[in-house]
Amino acid sequence: MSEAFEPKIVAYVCNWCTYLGADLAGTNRLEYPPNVRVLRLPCTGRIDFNLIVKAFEAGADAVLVSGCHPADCHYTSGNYHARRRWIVFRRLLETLGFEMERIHFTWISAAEGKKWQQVVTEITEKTRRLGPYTAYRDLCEAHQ
Amino acid sequence: MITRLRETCRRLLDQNKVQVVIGYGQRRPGAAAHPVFITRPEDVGQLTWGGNCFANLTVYLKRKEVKALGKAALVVKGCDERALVVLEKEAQVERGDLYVIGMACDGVHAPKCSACVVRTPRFADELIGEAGSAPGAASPAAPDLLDVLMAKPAAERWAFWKSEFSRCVKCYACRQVCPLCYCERCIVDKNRPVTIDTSASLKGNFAWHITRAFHLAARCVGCGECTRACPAGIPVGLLNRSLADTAKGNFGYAAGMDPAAEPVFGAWSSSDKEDFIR
Amino acid sequence: MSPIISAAALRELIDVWIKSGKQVAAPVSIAGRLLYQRIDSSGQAVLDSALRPANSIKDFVFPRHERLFGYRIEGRQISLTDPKPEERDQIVIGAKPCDAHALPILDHVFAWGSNDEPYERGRRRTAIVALACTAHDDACFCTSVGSSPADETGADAMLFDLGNGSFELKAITAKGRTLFTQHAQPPATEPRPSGSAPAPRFDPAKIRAFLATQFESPFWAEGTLACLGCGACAYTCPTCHCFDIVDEGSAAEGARVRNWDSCQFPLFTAHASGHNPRSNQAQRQRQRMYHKFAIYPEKFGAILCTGCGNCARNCPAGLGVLGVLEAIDRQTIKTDERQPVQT
Amino acid sequence: MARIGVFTCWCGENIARTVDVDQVSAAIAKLPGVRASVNYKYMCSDPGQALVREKIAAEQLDAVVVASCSPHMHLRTFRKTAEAAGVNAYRVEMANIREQCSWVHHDRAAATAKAVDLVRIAVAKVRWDEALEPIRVPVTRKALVIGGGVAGIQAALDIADAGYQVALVEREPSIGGKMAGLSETFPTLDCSQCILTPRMVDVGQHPRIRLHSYSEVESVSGFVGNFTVTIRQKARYVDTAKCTGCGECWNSCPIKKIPSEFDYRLGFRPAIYIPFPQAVPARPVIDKENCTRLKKGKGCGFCEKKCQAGAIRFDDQDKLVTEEVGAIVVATGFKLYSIGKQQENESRSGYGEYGYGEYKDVIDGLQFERLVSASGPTGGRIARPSDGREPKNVVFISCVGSRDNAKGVPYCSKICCMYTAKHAMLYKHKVHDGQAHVFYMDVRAGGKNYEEFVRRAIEQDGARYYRGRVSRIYEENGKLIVRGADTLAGEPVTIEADLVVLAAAITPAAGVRDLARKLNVGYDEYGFLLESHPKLRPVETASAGVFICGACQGPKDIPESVAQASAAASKALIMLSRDEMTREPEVARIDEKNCAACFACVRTCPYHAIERGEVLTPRGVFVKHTARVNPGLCMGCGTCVSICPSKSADLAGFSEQQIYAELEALV
Repeated sequence: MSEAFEPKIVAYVCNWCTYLGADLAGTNRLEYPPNVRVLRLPCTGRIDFNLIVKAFEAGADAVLVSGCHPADCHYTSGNYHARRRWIVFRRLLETLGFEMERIHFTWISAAEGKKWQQVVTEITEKTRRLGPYTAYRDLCEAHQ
Repeated sequence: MITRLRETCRRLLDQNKVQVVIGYGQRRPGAAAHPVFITRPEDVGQLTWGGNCFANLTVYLKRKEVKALGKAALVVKGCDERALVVLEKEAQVERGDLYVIGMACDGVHAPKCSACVVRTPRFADELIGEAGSAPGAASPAAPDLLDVLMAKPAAERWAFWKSEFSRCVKCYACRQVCPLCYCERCIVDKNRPVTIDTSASLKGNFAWHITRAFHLAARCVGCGECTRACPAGIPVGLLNRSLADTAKGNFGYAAGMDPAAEPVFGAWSSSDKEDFIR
Repeated sequence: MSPIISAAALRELIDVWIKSGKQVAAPVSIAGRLLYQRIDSSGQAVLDSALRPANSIKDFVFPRHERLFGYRIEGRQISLTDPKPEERDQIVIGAKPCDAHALPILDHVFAWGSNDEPYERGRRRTAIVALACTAHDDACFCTSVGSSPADETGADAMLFDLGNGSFELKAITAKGRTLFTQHAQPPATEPRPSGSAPAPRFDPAKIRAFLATQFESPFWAEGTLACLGCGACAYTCPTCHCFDIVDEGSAAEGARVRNWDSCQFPLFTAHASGHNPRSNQAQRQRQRMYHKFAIYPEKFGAILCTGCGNCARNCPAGLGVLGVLEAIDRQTIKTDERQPVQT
Repeated sequence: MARIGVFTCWCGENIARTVDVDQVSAAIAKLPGVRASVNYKYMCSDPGQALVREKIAAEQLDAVVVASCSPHMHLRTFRKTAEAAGVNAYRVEMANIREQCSWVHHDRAAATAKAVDLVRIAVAKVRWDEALEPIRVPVTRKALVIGGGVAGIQAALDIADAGYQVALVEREPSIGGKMAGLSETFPTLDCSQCILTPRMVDVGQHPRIRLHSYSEVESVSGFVGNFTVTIRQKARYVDTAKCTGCGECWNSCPIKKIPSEFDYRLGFRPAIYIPFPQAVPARPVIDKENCTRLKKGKGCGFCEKKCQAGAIRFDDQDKLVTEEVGAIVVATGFKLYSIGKQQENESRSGYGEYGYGEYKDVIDGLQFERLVSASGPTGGRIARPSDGREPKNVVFISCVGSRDNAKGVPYCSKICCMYTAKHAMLYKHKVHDGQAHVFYMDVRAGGKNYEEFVRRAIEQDGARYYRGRVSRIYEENGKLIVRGADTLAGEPVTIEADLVVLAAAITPAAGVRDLARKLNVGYDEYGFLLESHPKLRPVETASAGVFICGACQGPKDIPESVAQASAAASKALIMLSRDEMTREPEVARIDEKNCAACFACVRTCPYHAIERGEVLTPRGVFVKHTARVNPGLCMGCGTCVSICPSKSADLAGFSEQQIYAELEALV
């Protein structure tokens, strides 16, 4: 991929842990690449698989889904329900031959500003190496 | 068996235990059996049974045109009956509002039969035929399509589905024949917002088949009707099977087998695996 | 007597067409079934006069999914862009007569009032080389709707399988002739095999009579119960041509597209208010029958059906137009003699 | 078409240094629907907020986006500002261009580009924001307290003293709980009953407390602010209204030798009895298992004859009464881990080798409390249950069941170290020539004056402490042979004891799991009720309007239980102090027309906020089943939206339409 390529990364994060973790990264002035676009949702339980598909349709080169660690969910069990969905959804993506290295799941607590910085940095660099997700973009451009 | 079947249905209709029998009929010898809806005792002669009864008739329980006929007697094979178990779990059928006629099945010359796990209906109100005819083991000759696919590198799997889905015309036969696709209005038919492009473009087709498969995850009973119904010959059922494997592997759940088992979704366990979560 | 062409020569010719940049479509064997597809080498084409593809050729002149124009909103500026028109010549080789026959029937509606540009362009650039049938299956009923296994209607050229690895070639239109000009073959010597015609499946007169008088008949409810409301019949029918127009994309950028639609879908007639004038499957099936066998003939003088049988072949409930027509045919027999099915 | 105003903040230099705010305002001004796009030094300052209000008025804005800091910082602020100017508070969005942009990026061009994107996302979202009104839920200004131990008593009194009605449900014939049976309490050694009974009397006489003693919670329906509780009042066979508590009945009862539950079977009571003299209410109950008349249906009846008030009711039956309450406080307390051979839970092997239940003189801590209590069966004289002789050697064993994965429970029961020291001390005070031996694992004496207390037991009252476990106890010519180890001295220890006291682990009271299910409150694997946040919401539960305190939440001593009870009471009071509660309106809703009634959402909802409902015609004819959200219970997590295949469930403020619009804004 050319140097010019800057990946587009969509991050679905829960309002109570990861979003605050990202805020903390800011408060501590922890620098990371500007490629990620955060969409704030109440809970990982709200993050349906369709949103992930839609993000790739919208041209995302990678998607990050992040919420509260197990047992820390603001809504007691939203993240557990989400985790179960992801287990099955990832299998579906694997069956389809989806590029799994473009979808990332993390638990990042309100205290883990550092982890947010690391995760976003690593995902951005990794996706830079992978280049644009042409396989998916082709679907969206192809018109038979 | 056919005679016994017809007698049973005549009795049910005569005594007005049911108002309609949903069963199989046949127009011409050699042709595949087709669904028939018998409302008059004198018509039970149209009912048939045999290796050509592919269709999963439980799908008709969701049709309002059929519901309107009154209480139904439904002819099911062991595999079809699993759909009933799920429908009951999901509050779609009141078992009491239904008379289930189970047919002990020796397979219906369909690919799915090689992987059959329940030939003999287990919860029927009346079982017709010799119970316990054992499921035939998967024929070793035919390599399993899913295994073959999963053995390939991701890029090839993607290419495979790309070419398969390129033939999809969005006729929704896969949805309409599915007993478990009973939404009042399918998400693909909603346009505020548009979750799935209605176009039969690759984009729209991928979004549709991903959604369809996932909505049936840990629900699909593997009756194979979606694959049978696809006019483009797309093996859509493969996706469902793949997810059924995951449900079994991760949660020990097989849809439609154990009426008491807790569904995979809507529940959770603190020990669910998360090796993929950082 | 028209010339013959060997299968080998025909395949060479197909490859020449492809190399010269023409789009070529033909029956292709996929996952154990025959489907019309675009091909990039003659080897993919299955030119078997005994087999019927499970889809139709309408996809090549009236695509399932077609971009009408693109839109883009920047600031307060809205810009529209026409898709670059596909002008390449296109040849459909090995089309069944019942598929070819469908195109002139469709021409009526697409030229009705104003010309439908995309359709007209598709027709203009496409040549149909039909292959006469030598066999039929349980779903074929061309003879019941006034067609035949060797019907030349709608074809630019006809091929007749001589059964000896060669075809008799009959150019019908100028377009057809130009396709084969560089081939000066000797004329056929052996007689053209007569296609095996399916026996009549119903009495068209009875169907007309029934439709004319039985709009309110309880048959429509009873006879269509099996229908699951999918679009398999309509989308594989060579003559069904209903479409839906939607805008696809984001608020900022996207396209207005035309997609196939089916009168068997509840949404087809659903109003924004929530009211649906065709609220059950019986009404939808009835509409389909009337459209094909009453309304369209009245308006355009042609039945909207070529008897290809795809509706019956592809119906997961074993119904299809044919199933309904046969049931109607039984209906009109006054004395109620349903004979039990022998198995 | 929405009329949107976008207000970009410099946050002094914080944003403006790295983000070109003019460029942001200019870029955003081009978006459809944006009627005003301005920036200012400090949007949250008074002039900044004034600017927002002016623009709203000038441009008739109906939606506002503020691009500044985190919504967690100022969303409330700007919602108020907008509302003051006539824009619905829920049509305000924030773009976080400080914490998540200017503070974490240095490249000005890139940061500005990202800021523009973030604002475009917010604009796309606000376009679909509906005008919402806070949900108002009426509150029944009355509380239910379950459990009449010291925690329940404290909570009930606090709430009642604040001026609200309280219904207090106690399973036993009298309130008082475990504390009523204690002798003295650590670390001050003040008499338990002396400090508790006045509180019990307060409860009994309080004009705003209705006491349901000898009663249990049968069922709970409704939701926060609006619970309907059905209470089973067990047949008492005594008309408490007529009864004067004179005592003629229990004194006349011919059946006297029934082991007393209150004395943990160390003493006796008659068939008609009050558990202890200071019982509240001071009204007896007849124990139907042992009453001749109730067993035979005839005969005896002495109590009836003796009763001047005619309060005896042999035909009495269980009664179901209902209480309408707005808040519920659970204070069901604890019971001791059963240390005998027979276990209520086969996963625990128990401590058969200690001979509890076999040897009369092996007793547990609560029994010892009765032995030393002035009001106890021995009148405070320490006597062996077996022969009534005064024990000269007493062995106290702590951590019996506690901190023992193999045979007991892994957690520390917290109070045993202290009461064991207290026991050793009280014993020495009464038996001056006696010797107390204590086997312990660690002495955990965290707490005001606790460590000092333990040292006193050892240094002043000469209790011998052995760091080690006891392997076995057996009887040998009238003595209990205690075989253990002193791991500090590194040698085995054998003591010929007259009495052995086992400090058994603390476990939740019986039946707490059933109660928790009735209340939709979670519990851990031992049955301790779960608080909704271990640090910040220690007395709240996952079930709104239900609070917990005391040992039902975990092992606690009296001061902690009382403190937590007051905490629970104050939480309940916050609710009761208003006739209606307002809740955030960003909750789920069901499109009932399209709901297929599979009820996956009902299974999924963490708050049991979705119910099975029916759609009826205006005339009341059944049309279809549907799921239905109770906005009084929904917390707005949106898990139901994800599980709903037809997306008939949606979440206000985070609707499908909004999230897709946000995504499109990225293209």
